[in-house]
Amino acid sequence: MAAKFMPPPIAPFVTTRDVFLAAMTKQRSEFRPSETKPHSLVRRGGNQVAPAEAAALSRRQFLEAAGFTISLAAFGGCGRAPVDHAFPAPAMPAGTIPGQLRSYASTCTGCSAACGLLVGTRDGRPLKMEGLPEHPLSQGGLCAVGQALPIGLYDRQRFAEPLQNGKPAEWTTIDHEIVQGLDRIKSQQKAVRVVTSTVTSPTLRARIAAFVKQFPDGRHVVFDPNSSSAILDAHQQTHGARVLPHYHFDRATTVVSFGADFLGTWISPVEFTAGWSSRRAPQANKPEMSHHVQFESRMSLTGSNADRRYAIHPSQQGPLVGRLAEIVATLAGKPLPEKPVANMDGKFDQQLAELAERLWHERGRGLVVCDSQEVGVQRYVNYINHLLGNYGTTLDLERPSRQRQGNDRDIESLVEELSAGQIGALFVADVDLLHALANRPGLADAVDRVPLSISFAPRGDEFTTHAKYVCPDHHPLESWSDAEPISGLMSLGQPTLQPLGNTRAMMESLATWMGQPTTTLAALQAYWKDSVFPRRPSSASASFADFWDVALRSGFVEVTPEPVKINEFNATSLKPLMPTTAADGFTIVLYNKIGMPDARHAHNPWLQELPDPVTKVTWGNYVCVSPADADRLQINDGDVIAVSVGKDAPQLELPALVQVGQHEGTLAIARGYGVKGTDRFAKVGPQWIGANPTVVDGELVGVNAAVFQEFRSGMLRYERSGATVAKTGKHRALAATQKYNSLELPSNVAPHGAEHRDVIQRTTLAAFAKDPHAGAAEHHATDTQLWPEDHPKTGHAWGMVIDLNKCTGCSACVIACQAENNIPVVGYDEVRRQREMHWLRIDRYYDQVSENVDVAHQPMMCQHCDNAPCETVCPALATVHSSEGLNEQVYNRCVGTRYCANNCPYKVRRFNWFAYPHPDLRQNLVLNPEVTVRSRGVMEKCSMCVQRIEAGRIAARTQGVPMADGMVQTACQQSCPADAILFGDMNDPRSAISAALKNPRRYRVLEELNVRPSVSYLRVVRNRDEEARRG
Amino acid sequence: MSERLLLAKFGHEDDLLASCKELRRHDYKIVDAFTPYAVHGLDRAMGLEPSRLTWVCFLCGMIGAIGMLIFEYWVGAISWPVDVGGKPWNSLPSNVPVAFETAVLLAGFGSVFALFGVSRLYPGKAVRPEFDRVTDDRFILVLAETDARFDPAEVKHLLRPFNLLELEERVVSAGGVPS
Amino acid sequence: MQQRVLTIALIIGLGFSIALLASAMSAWRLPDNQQGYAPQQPIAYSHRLHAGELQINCVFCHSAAESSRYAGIPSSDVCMKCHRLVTAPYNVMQQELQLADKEKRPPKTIVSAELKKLYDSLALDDKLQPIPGRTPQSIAWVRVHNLPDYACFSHQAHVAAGVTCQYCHGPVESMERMQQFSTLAMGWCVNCHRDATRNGVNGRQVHAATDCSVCHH
Amino acid sequence: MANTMTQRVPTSSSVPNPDALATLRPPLIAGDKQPADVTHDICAPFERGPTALWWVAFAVSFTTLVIGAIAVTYQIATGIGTWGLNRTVGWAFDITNFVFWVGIGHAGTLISAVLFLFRQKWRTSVNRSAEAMTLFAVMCAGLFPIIHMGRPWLAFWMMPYPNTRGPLWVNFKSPLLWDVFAISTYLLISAVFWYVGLVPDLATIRDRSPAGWRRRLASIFSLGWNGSARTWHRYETVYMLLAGLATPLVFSVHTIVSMDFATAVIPGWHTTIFPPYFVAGAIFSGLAMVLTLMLIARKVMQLEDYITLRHVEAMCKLMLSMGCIVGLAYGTEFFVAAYSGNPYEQFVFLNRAGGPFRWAYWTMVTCNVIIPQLLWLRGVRRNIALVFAISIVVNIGMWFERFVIIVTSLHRDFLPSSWADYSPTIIEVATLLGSFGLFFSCFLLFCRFIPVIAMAEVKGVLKSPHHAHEHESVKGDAA
Repeated sequence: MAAKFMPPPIAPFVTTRDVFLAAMTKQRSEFRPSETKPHSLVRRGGNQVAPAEAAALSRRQFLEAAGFTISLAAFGGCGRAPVDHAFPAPAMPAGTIPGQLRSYASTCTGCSAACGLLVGTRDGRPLKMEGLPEHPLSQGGLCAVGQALPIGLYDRQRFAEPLQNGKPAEWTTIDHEIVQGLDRIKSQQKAVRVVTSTVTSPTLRARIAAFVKQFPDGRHVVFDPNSSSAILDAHQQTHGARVLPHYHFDRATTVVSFGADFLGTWISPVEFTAGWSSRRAPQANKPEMSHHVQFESRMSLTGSNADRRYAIHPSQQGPLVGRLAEIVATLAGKPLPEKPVANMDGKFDQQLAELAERLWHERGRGLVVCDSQEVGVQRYVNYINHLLGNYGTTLDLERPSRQRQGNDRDIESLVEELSAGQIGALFVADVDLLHALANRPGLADAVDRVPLSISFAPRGDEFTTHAKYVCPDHHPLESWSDAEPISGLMSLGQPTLQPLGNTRAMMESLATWMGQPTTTLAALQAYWKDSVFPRRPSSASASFADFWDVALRSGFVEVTPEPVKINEFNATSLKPLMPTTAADGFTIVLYNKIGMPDARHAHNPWLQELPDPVTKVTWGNYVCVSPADADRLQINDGDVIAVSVGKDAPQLELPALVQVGQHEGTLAIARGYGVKGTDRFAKVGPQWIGANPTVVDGELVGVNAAVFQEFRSGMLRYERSGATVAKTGKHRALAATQKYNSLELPSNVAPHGAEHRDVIQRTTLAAFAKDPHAGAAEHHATDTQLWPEDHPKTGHAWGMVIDLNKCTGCSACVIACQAENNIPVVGYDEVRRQREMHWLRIDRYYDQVSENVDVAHQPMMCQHCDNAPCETVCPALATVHSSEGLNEQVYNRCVGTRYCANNCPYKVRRFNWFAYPHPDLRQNLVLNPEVTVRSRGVMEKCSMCVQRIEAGRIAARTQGVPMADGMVQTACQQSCPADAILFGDMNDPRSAISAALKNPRRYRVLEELNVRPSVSYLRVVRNRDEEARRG
Repeated sequence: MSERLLLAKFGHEDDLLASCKELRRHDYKIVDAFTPYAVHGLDRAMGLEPSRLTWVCFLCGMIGAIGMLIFEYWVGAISWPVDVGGKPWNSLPSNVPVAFETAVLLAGFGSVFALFGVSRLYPGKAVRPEFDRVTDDRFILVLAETDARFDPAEVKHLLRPFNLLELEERVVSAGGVPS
Repeated sequence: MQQRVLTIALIIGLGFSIALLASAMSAWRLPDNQQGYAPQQPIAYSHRLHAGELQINCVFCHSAAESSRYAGIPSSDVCMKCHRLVTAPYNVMQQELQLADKEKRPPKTIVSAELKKLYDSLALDDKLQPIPGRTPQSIAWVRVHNLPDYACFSHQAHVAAGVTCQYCHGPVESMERMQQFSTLAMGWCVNCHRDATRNGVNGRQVHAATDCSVCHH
Repeated sequence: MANTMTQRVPTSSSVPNPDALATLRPPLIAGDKQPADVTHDICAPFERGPTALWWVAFAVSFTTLVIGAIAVTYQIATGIGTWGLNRTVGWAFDITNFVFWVGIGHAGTLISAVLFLFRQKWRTSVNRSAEAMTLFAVMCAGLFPIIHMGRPWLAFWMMPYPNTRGPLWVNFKSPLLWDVFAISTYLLISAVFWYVGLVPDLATIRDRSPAGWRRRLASIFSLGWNGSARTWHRYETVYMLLAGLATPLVFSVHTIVSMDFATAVIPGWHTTIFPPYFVAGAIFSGLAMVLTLMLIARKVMQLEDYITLRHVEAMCKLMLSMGCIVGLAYGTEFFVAAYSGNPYEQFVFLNRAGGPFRWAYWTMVTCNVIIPQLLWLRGVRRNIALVFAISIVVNIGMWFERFVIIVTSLHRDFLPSSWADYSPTIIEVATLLGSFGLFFSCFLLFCRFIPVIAMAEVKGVLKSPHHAHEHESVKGDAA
């Protein structure tokens, strides 16, 4: 069976034959794809492929089809290149065109936010994830995690077949045994639990419900590793419905967030970023933007973008919310019967008062959110929003969100039942129970005692090693799915590839065990026919087939939501908060990195190497320590320290990272690391005598910080007080892509009067209102030319404008660029040596390094200078200027003197220090055939997605029309959730970019060098009153 | 017909120079002199014309410089004009260094090979005439016995004051170098 | 004296060798120059017959040329569009028909050796019925035109610009076995681009850029 | 050797006492030599078998050469990543070594060519070894631009040759390409200059060595030199021409090398004073290296009479003046930065003196400016040991000068986000050592097989005693 996975034809997708012959390698990709598509795929706006044409085919055939590839068998005589075979598929369905990009509307499964997805496939291989522009939530944006989906699809470590006690087995036998086991349990009246993370798919939810209903004691337990259970419970108590409101940041003019990282990882970041940023673009004639205040103890991405950010101790969060509620209540004239908190230090009172004023003044247009897992606190949050009349405007309960359904109480009871041995059958899907509940030691043994334990995990994890059966689910890109992220918003996910392994969708597995086998597609259509079709909008056609087609083509459909019963706000539910005493010792704050929202993605090399937007550290987690504590304890970056909370919990050893803006007495550690199987990355990156392994053998990428979680009053808490810290004397340098973090030069060598570099220009709304050009750097940017301008750009002049005020630094663009441009993963050691390969990086600067730190993010890529310093110095003409203003890098001409990189003022050029390995041929299927895979010793850099420009040009030429504005979108632009990146033709007076160039906030980095970059930036504007500080 | 040559051997350059002048005063025809090192003033003493190799050098240099300038202009502005850093197609300043180097290279090689050419120096050439210690510390003057009234005795007499070490007569075939 | 003779001999020898080299030069090919490459194909497919005699349009088989980077090598089922009926050379089939008429029997299907390979690849028997239990296999054609991996050539762009197939691929309709007609060297592309921009393609004004990134990205 | 000489010429004037030397201008060549002695003394070292000292020296330098070769092989096979470079610091040891070695080369040409034009007779005893040094130094220098490439096997793309790419030529606007031409020209011209000077001496060797491989080789390469005055006459002209060409060449080469930096936008590189600054530095380092080698050769080859204290002193004075010029350049850089009002420029220099690499900067200043000031003292100039030490120090300092210019300018340039640090790997260090190994191996071989002193020229500058013939006749009979 396994042998079938690597038949000869799939040989080098990356031809290594002529690395020494100066050949850049690019995979041959003329294979016949369509057979690899399951039947009745619908191309967006395209015609349906009749099932007949798409006979299902075996993996053998797929891989064969996959090979329009080179077999380096024979050498022709006298200096002939190696004989190169072409394997056209035996039969080719109609309407499939080799090498042509096809996009399929689908739904992202990276997290439970269920954003709209556009799966770009070429020759039957899904390659590039893009946001679905029409999607009402994500609005064309897609986060880094979504972008990184495809590499997981081609992962060899995914289970290729079901396992029985860890050994490969046939489905039939496994099904037989499971059904028997279930019957036994039914007779024994034992409990059956299906544990999943939030299931946004109504069909699957219904299926699970039906499945558990067969058993006397069957329940579906929803476990979100980063749950918002408290919010749901709070609404249960205040509004009588356990729902999660749908937050509308696009409607909020004042946003107050208590620790909620809504631009990063909280509930639905892409949607929230889109909404939030829509209110961050002040115009000269209309100087308005939202006001965003953040109270948080660690430095989150959201906090780094706030207009005002207050570092607070975790124990202060509740009291502050309570205090705000109190003030707002008095403003509303409904003073609270009893003080929310007894002991209240007056800290922040004045700020809170101002804030309450503002909120009250902007009633119905404010939004208060909080990530607290304490129901009491969330009740007060609801109360505040209730008093301000935000429900119905910025919070929607009529059409609640289904993006977080987790119920921590159920988890807690499940854990009890498990340890009590009451569970008969345990089904676990898309969450590693044992990893996520590492705070409960001994749970593994409890699982071992469960008679029937089944995992649906696609890869080996801690639970699968204890599960009796592993029934691997498809990769989302291989299977049908649907989702209802917001009540009434139904979206569909369609497969873009036949399953690579002998896997089976969870839906089908459950159906089989219920004795009513069906295909997922059938199940979906059945469910939609019964419960979605009836709710269709009046405009929709009366035939289900048409309705289904439309939904499938557009990827989603809006239907009338199921009614939810919302009670009047129940003020009696408000109870004073527990008096919080700042416990001695440190308080651990557990969070999720933007690149690692949960452990499911730990096997994704792109995400592992994605620099965290705030810390800029790749590969693994670490303890963020506040500067004050670091000074006190003499801790420096990379010092390995041991963190422990008393006897019961184990102690963890991680490298430290001194994080400005973090509150004293807190330790922030990222969860989702220390995942079983991540030792696979030990050999990622080049291997040479000086190389340090990415993963020390026997260890994993990072450590599992979940051990510090704890259940408190029914909620899984992500902060833990009373922690102690000890230095181990060990040191592990952090692989950070940025070593110097401020625009302030080191004081000892800063020239007088030029201590600050105005690479990022900032101003305040007040100053901007007075003068739209406020914050501009005053240097005489000379525009005189030494030589005549004899390089006129008669045709297009490609350029880019990046709005720094919208950009949150979420790094979606970084992965988009990596996926589009075949950028290699280089591993911990290379990143540590400052040799990361990302063409597009996001510079992050802390401005005044102090208690209240100002953060700015700046996407930085090749600026495509008209007077490019890099071009002049290349002896081989390997980097030259195109007639359309692009700075071209010709890999196959490059000899690698690195002179260009030295001479680049922006340091955006990346050099192939080694031949970065592409050993896994299956993995190489993710490579974009439109972009050359660079060999060792050549320079590379952002090309402004020239392959897309060329594709657009050819398309336009074929149709005989000029290239329309917006016809070509760069990968970064397409993915940007904040819509901060704009690319276009600067010669076209009607283009969007030409308008943007006239924006008073527009400036160019290092303009004074007169290198004439084609990339412009729009100045940052913070919504504050005080005057602008320069730079 | 054959030619008779008279070879006078000295131990010091001063003697050579002096005797050289003396003999020319008595208009004896000096065929050549052989010395271990470049004796200053010998060329004047023997009445040799200044060498024309300087012109060869100049010529080659010019060819190098101008040729390269033209080539660079053609490459940059005509053959395939490529926009590098917005610089002009034909930017003279950036063409100068290479042109200069080429000039030097050609000039140097030109003059050296010219030297080898005109003085018939090539690898493995047989050394003729061979004199003992002439590359060490002996100085030899070669006289041609042009006519009958040539008297070796008189020559010996003339050269006595210049502590002549040795006088020798050789007969060589016509036109040939003394062997 | 001897020396003279030697010198003269040497000079003559030199002259000879130079002449020889010069004559040999024409036969020399630079490394990577694949011009004239005509490999043996698994099936002796004749472009002369199909494209020449039978006048089958190029894009009938290479259907992607107008719409994609790749012209595409046709899959076996494209062949079957005709060879479902034509199983052997015309005259052979004629004879069989006449024979069948004479002998008053239904004509046998005669399968020529080369076409047999095609049917095998599609797992069809002599009656052109699928052989149970066998899956169709790809035919391992040998690529004739191999551009290096770093050169991005688009058939679509050139076909759209009105460049004829023959312009690059040569008189395919007269080739018994397919061979590489042009050098496909970069200079060859660039010069054609320059010429096209100057003089247009078949009288049509075009802009064929010589920017590097047109082909190298 | 020395004592045999004193036997032959027992006059006390043979080894004059130092004071006398200093006061009345003494002969260039001590020991009242005759042409025959010159031939004899200078040919002696390679007619005798190699000394133990030579073997030791050669063993050491050849071992380092082998180490270097291994390092380079590994680097080319594995990738530039085996060096400590990163996305910000793209050059470090490689180009530092390159500039260093080119610089070393220059003094050779300077001594042989420039001093020749200035009719400095004292050059005659050092120019041969100086030129040899130039040759080997430029060989070492030439290596680095090639091995520092990501794809060295494509180095030939630097040459504008007709090709099938359009044709695609090279970028004549790139200083790196100017380098290619400058360095190769320099190497070739130096080689020719050296060889032309060698021809008469080869003839001498040919004539005095017994039949055997040495004689055969000598007779091939001496091109049938017969010492004819006519040839000498043309020879002198050409030699003068070559000297005249080599002199501007030296300056142009290092000017062009400096343009690699001067034409870049990087603060700390982008400055107009680089050409003179680099040339001065080059001559400075070159002189130091010549001194080092001369003092070694003097000892090892027992040539005290030919390389006298007077030569040493002359060299010291030159070195001192160059050191002062370099010092001035360092100062000027700071002034320019301060006066320009360019914040980036100002930062770079403050960062050099006070940043992470200040140790390198101050090493440079100490070695190149402060310590050479000792040479003002005559006592120091005449103390062989001290001079040797100083020459070594200057070599080190000049290496650091290039390191400082390259690395400190790169590691913190415009955008603080991409600031990085740099530390070499073992491979880089091995490569540097290897280049020294190559250099010294070549030089030692040169000492063994080729007259280290230009006999024909030295004979030309021998003091001519008026009644030399008396000795002559005596020796004539003796012979």
